[in-house]
Amino acid sequence: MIQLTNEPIDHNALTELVRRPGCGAVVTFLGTVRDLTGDQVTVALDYDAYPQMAERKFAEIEAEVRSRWPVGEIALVHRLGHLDIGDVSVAVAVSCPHRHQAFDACRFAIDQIKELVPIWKKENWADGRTEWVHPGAG
Amino acid sequence: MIQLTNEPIDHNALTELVRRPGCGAVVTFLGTVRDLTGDQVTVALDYDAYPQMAERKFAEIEAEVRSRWPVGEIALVHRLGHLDIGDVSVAVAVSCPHRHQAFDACRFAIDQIKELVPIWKKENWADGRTEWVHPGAG
Amino acid sequence: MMIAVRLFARARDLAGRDMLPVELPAGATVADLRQSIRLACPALTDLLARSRIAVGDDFAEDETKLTAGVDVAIIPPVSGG
Amino acid sequence: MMIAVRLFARARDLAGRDMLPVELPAGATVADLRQSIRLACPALTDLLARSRIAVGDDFAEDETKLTAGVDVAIIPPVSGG
Repeated sequence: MIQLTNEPIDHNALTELVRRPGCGAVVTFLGTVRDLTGDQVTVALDYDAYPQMAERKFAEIEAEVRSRWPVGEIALVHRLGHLDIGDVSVAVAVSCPHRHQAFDACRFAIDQIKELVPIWKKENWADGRTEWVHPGAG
Repeated sequence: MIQLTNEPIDHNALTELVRRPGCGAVVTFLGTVRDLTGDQVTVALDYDAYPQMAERKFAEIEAEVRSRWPVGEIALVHRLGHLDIGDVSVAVAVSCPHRHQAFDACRFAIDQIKELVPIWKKENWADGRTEWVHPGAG
Repeated sequence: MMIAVRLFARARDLAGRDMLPVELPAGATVADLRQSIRLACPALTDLLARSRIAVGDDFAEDETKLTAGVDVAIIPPVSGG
Repeated sequence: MMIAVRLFARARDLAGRDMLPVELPAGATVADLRQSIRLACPALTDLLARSRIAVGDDFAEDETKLTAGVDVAIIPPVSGG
């Protein structure tokens, strides 16, 4: 299950969605908006995406996770738009028969999301400046 | 936060409990009752514990996790008594500033729980037999 | 001194009770306790050999000395989670 | 052929628009597109150098050939999650 949404992420629904009688382990990851980045104070984030490509990349990541681990169900959801401190920006929930599979699968999925999916965040600093985050250089 | 309970585990409440503005990552693990163990069909589990020692071991695990990772909050809950297929037997929720910390901390905590805490499960097999599970030999 | 050994899971089923009273001399160790448990309840012998003993709600070694009134339990291999 | 290059995040801010039209000869590659983008909008030069180009909603190589009507976008280093 893959979704880009402008609404708050109902992470509990995602966790419930992936539970399966044949899967003894569920791992749910939530990325939330942090108030500090290094020593800079963030007051909010704005997320932008290239939607159809982002959905394609999500689908590729889901397929790759399913090819590597015996996944019962997996949910990948990213929120877009304006987020306040503490809001959930991304959620990944995975069920597998055994716990180490579920941990590895969930971690791989979020690592891949952060590497491959065309989504960008704009920091809204406490001093009023804003800055798109493009890792790797200034 | 540590709890042994005979009631269903409200895992959503635990995930919410550990969220912190300074922590950009929350990882929640749920152990659920699987319908198959190898090729044997389970219909239910009963969990027994040595309560005061289990709580002591939970507290030691929490302290160890906090000493190794920058934990915002951590919740360790194990259910006891009679559980049906799909029920949540154990939940671990952890928040940390960064995601790899939260994954490592959550995984370490559940690994330690399964190694050190005096809790035992009894399989209720489909043919009516029951069997206490004591890993390591018949 | 009288030590009341708490029994859980299969140990409780094998002994048919949740507490096994064992009489030990002052200064007895966990190793002495193991021997007395085997004598008091031979059905526990095999499981006991692969169980740990808890004294005062923590895992103890065979050299650990017992004192009157302390909590003692047989901890068969655990299977929580 | 006319290629409409989609711009996101800082690329959109630098160009002051969300779509940059670029005229290219038939058979042009992504490498040709990069050169044309720099000429059409020099402000994008630095960010473009560390961005990937998407063609048909997937990452493309410099050798990838462009065709009329295909979706093309500049993908600056991503920061989702």
